[in-house]
Amino acid sequence: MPREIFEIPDRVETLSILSADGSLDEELAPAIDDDLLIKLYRFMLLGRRFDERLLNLQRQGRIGTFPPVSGQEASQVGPVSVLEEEDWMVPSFREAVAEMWRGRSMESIIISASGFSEGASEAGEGNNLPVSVPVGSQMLHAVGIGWGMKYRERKNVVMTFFGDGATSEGDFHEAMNFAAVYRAPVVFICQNNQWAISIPRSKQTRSKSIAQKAVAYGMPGIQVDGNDILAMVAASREAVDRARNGEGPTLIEAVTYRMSVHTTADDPKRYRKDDEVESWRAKDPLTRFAGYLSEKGLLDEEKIQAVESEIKESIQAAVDRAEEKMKSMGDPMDMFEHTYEKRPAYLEEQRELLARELKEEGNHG
Amino acid sequence: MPREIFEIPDRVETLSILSADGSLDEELAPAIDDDLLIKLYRFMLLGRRFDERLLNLQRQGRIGTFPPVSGQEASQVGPVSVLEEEDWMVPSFREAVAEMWRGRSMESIIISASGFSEGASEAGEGNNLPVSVPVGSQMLHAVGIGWGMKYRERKNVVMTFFGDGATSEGDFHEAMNFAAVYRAPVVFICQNNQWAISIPRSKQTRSKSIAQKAVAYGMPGIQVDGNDILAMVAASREAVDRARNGEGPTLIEAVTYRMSVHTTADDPKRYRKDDEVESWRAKDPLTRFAGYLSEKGLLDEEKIQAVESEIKESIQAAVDRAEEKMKSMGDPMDMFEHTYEKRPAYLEEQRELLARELKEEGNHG
Amino acid sequence: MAKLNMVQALNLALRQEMEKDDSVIVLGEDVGVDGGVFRVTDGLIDRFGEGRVVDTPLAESGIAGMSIGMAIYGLRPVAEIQFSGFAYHCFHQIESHAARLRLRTQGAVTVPMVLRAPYGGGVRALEHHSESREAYWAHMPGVKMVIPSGPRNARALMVSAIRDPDPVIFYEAKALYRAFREEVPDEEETLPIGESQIVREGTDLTMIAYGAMIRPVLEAADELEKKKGVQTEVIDLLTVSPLDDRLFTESVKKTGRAVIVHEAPRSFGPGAEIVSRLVEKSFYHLEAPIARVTGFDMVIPLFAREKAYIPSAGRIFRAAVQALETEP
Amino acid sequence: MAKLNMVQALNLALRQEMEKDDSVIVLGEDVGVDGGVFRVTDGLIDRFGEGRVVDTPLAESGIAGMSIGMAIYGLRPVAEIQFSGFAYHCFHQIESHAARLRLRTQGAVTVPMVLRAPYGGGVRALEHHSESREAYWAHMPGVKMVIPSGPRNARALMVSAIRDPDPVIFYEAKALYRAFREEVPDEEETLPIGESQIVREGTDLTMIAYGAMIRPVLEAADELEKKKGVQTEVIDLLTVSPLDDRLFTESVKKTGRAVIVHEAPRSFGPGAEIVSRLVEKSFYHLEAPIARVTGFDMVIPLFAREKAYIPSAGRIFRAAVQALETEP
Ligand SMILES: Cc1ncc(C[n+]2csc(CCOP(=O)(O)OP(=O)(O)O)c2C)c(N)n1
Ligand SMILES: Cc1ncc(C[n+]2csc(CCOP(=O)(O)OP(=O)(O)O)c2C)c(N)n1
Ligand SMILES: [Mg+2]
Ligand SMILES: [Mg+2]
Repeated sequence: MPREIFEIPDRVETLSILSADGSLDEELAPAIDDDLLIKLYRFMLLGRRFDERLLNLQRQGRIGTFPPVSGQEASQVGPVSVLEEEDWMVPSFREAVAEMWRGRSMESIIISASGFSEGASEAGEGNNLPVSVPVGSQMLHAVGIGWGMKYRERKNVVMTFFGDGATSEGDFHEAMNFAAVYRAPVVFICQNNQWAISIPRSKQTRSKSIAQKAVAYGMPGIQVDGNDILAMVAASREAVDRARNGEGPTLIEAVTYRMSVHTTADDPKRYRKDDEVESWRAKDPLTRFAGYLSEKGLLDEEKIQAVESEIKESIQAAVDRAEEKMKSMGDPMDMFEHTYEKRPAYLEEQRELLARELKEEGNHG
Repeated sequence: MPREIFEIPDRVETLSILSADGSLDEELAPAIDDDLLIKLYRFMLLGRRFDERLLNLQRQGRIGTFPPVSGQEASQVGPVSVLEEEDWMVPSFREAVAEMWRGRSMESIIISASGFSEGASEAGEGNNLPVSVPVGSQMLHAVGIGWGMKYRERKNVVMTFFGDGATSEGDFHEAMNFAAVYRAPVVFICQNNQWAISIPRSKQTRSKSIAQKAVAYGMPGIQVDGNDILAMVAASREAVDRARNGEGPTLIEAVTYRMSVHTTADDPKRYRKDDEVESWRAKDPLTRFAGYLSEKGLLDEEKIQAVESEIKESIQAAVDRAEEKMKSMGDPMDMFEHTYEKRPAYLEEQRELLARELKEEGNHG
Repeated sequence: MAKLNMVQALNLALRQEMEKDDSVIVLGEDVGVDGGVFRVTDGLIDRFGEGRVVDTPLAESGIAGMSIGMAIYGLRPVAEIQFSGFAYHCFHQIESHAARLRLRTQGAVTVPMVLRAPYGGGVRALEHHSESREAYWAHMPGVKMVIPSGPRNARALMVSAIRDPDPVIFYEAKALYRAFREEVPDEEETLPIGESQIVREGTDLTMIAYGAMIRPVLEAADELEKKKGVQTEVIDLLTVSPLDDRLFTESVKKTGRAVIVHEAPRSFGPGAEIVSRLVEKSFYHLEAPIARVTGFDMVIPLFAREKAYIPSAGRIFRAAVQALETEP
Repeated sequence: MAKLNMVQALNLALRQEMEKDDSVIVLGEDVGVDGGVFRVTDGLIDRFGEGRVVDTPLAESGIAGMSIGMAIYGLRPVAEIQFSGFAYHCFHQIESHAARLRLRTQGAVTVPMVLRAPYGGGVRALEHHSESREAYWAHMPGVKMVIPSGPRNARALMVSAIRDPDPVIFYEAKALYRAFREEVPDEEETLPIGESQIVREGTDLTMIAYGAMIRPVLEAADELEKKKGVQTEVIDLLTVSPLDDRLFTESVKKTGRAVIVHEAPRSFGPGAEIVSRLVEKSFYHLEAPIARVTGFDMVIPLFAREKAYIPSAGRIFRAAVQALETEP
């Protein structure tokens, strides 16, 4: 070296297989059996329809604030579809459909969105963590879990989700660095949906891609068309295989789009143009995949209608179950559970105080 | 893109001009006038000798813990030498010689190391911030200052120092990202001295270089031989010029070595081999630069002796001044100053309490 | 003079200070184009441009740390943390630098910044969006912890906070943002930081509170008067730290009885310091144990249960009755 | 049975728990090869290998966040933060996750981790290396805040902390690390977390303290006996939170007078909660205002002045005399 270009050994790539116009790169297409193809489609559609129903419930005041997934179905379903049951999934807060794939019931999501802590009790089952609201904070937990897998010599992997906004948090950096240093079996899925509430991707960071941030950690990075379910499956498989084989973590940037509001408390008209939303509608992951499946002869109008009505019914059944369950929920006394395994004396005193208070309120209205 | 290598526009380079064996790359050598060359040498030597004297004082119990700079003289003096007075300097905690170049007196450093807050009062003068102990936390302040320069349309720059260990902190990441997003005129100088207390560079991060971390932020990065004062001056000039011209921040990795203890509380024998220290001694920035200056006819044995004794005297004078000043320092009542601009009532009460206490103690021993 | 809610009143304070002083800079997540998720900074970007109303990347330590640098450089940053539950991300920047630089440099470097954050429950929000942990900041020497209780004092305190030479943590009760309107004068109005106020005079009992709790406290005080003929003195701290103990210790010397109310968890909470000051300064006048009506010692529950967590007028009333019925 | 100082006693606890349970993992900056900057983890890497004694990159949030993940996975991480003054860097991880996951998941996910950190002054350290801010953690529901006062209870509490089903913040007084030795049995010994102890019995006055302050408190108590014939009862909290108020409220019912001692700044500090519990539970027995002998409300000064900041036996003695001289 007097003055030379520094050779960075870490590769950053881009991947797209089924493009927005429907053309397919046969060579790159991952092998997926027909049942799984249909299952992928069903969950993506479920994500979309569940969103619509929740929006509806929210507008009626029957549930509280929630973050829709619409537009991001492929970037969520693709990655989780390659996990084994024993693997772990560490979500952020916008992964309803990934959580459902991993076994979380629709009613538990509705119950959570209605302000009942009971909704999160299913999370934590089946090697999935619950929703994590503080942006970027959960990736480190995935690293700890991955470290544990290595320590216990298990051939498992842990997958964690986060947004483009989350990459600005210090915890993203620390998680990526720790994962690389310990070669922990972690797959980092950044859903770059172009927005962090009102902040566009271009104001979040000056780097040309999120994927290239992997270079800072000596980790492979790949930028994937996040609306292309085939590409998401292919990239995720590769990353999961690498992790499982002891070759360490990978950063996957899924380039996608948040087609709806940030949460139901948000008004995107204040900060983004309809044009932009429209241009992304043309890249919709669902229609693109439906087209592919039709070409393949796996889907036709009738089959689509069958899936639609099965989904509609299952959502309705979940809403009914949730509303039924919630009738017997909400006893305020329950709040005294689960701060510690054993309640300290002063919390017991406060519990008795609340019991008296509720009785008084009952008496005096 | 079906599957392609992602083209990262941000360049990462390496730079070395005066190599350890004394050979010089004439083409790359920066123009530095003779006076400045001698000044650079004098300060580098001052850094080394001041260290030695402080170590001595510390062993005698006359001062407290301090972090030596030995080995890193070029990577500190080179960068600050290209700053204008109006520019800002935001140090970490190991930049004694950079601080001295910027005008901090030796006695103030001694006074600080003796546990007197009075030692830091000079910091903050002349557009320099005081020592920052929490690793990595100060870079964000540099970004805020740089943002301010841009806002005020001043043609100034701010330079901030930190170690290889600091690059693991979340605040490093946030500072780099903010600086790049706002194109703030910040020059980031990472002194990669191979160690963070007992943690070697290789366990700090898996990336091949620190310089390549710039890629994550869409910022240019350069890995410089940090024991080569000419290369440090050249790279710093370039980065400062870029910042001054509104082209934003740069990351400079100065590859250097901590030749001494982490601080005087540390015992490096526990974690590193003498061999390693010896191999770096061969790359000593001082002997290398002295050789160059001798070749150039700017230095000979006599001149070296003159500088040595001038430095020795000035250090002795500073020690004397510090010890003289400290005689009248240490009134505990002073601690009630400077928590807020105006002392709240309860602090005034506590102040009176301490005054009574000190009187009591005086009475009862 | 216009009738404004607290969001509008804060917006007015920011706008006027920005007009008066070009060193005032607003920054934070979504404060620019979106006008803040609660609209406190609404319209400022149109008036002052994105050079002064700065949308930041999603990084709280970055926001706080950059603000510290701005303040050092001579600017007056007003940084928003989107919810106080995310202010812990920058706890170290505030503790290690904002709160200490004055001391560290013997007054040579100061950090006149404001860190705004919505706090508290009552708006059916998600987890982490309803916290009331002002005690963390109150225990931190070198910063000031301010919490207004209505539109008018919010505006006046915000102006004072911006002009304050020291770092101010400014918590805004979400439950008050649009709860009611007050006349807020167009002309400049300030309120001294570090001074509490008597907002209702009385002789029988002293209630001490701040922020969103002032409303249920006043309601309880009215009930006490109506139902029991009790005259309650109510003190609004306005500044939690540096704590002004003058008014409330004097008041309790007169009334002999005190009820302290906050939404924050009880143990090691703000009320404990108020109790201690009362014990230190009004001990011989106390006729009954001081009562604390507070959130319970747990994370505030999700919204289906939060009503039972947050002190209500009824709970305050009953605690007061108990304090009054206790014989000295 | 051997005479150990606190560093050795903690080392023994770690070593024995690691031997007993392979889910116990030690991690942190410089805890491996270097054995920790205070040598608490000395030799563990030789015994258990770098697979279980893990040197981490320099990132406190990373250490805490990774520990949370490890604990979720079923391990028992014991993480070291090199100095408590740097624990603020991971405040959000502890507050938002370690303290809440049990509640968030209705008990399905728990975080049995220990976060160790040296705290307090008295060792001529640099800025940020002498902090005593346990109140931040004490106010955080869901975590426990433990501070031993000597080698033997340090060892027993560490064992209990490692086995505790909830996250424990474990502060170790630097001033005690090598201050004295005690007999520490080789056989397993635990101490219940959440229980205080009477370490000196008395009838005239109650002193409440913990950690490094127990020594000057005992010294002052001896002086009181010698010079004034006063019998002081001394209570060592051992756990700051969940606060055990049983012993000290009972004690004050007997003595009528209390002096609380901590190194932390006074306002909104740990002492305030103790005062409040006394007021709530021992009010009618109080014969004098409760005294707080504490650090002043400022950042602890650099070492040339720290002695005047930290409560001394003399200052405690004088506060006690004052409390005793006050007529009821
Ligand atoms: C630490 C933290 N800061 C701020 C917020 C408020 N907030 C919630 S979501 C969000 C934007 C997240 O953007 P991104 O990471 O891109 O995820 P997306 O919402 O696009 O899925 C913000 C600012 C938060 N939840 N946590
Ligand atoms: C936030 C924080 N964590 C830990 C420490 C303790 N500490 C002081 S210096 C240091 C190592 C710093 O390494 P590096 O950044 O490489 O700087 P160097 O010491 O090599 O100059 C550590 C761990 C600290 N001061 N601040
Ligand atoms: Mg996003
Ligand atoms: Mg280093």
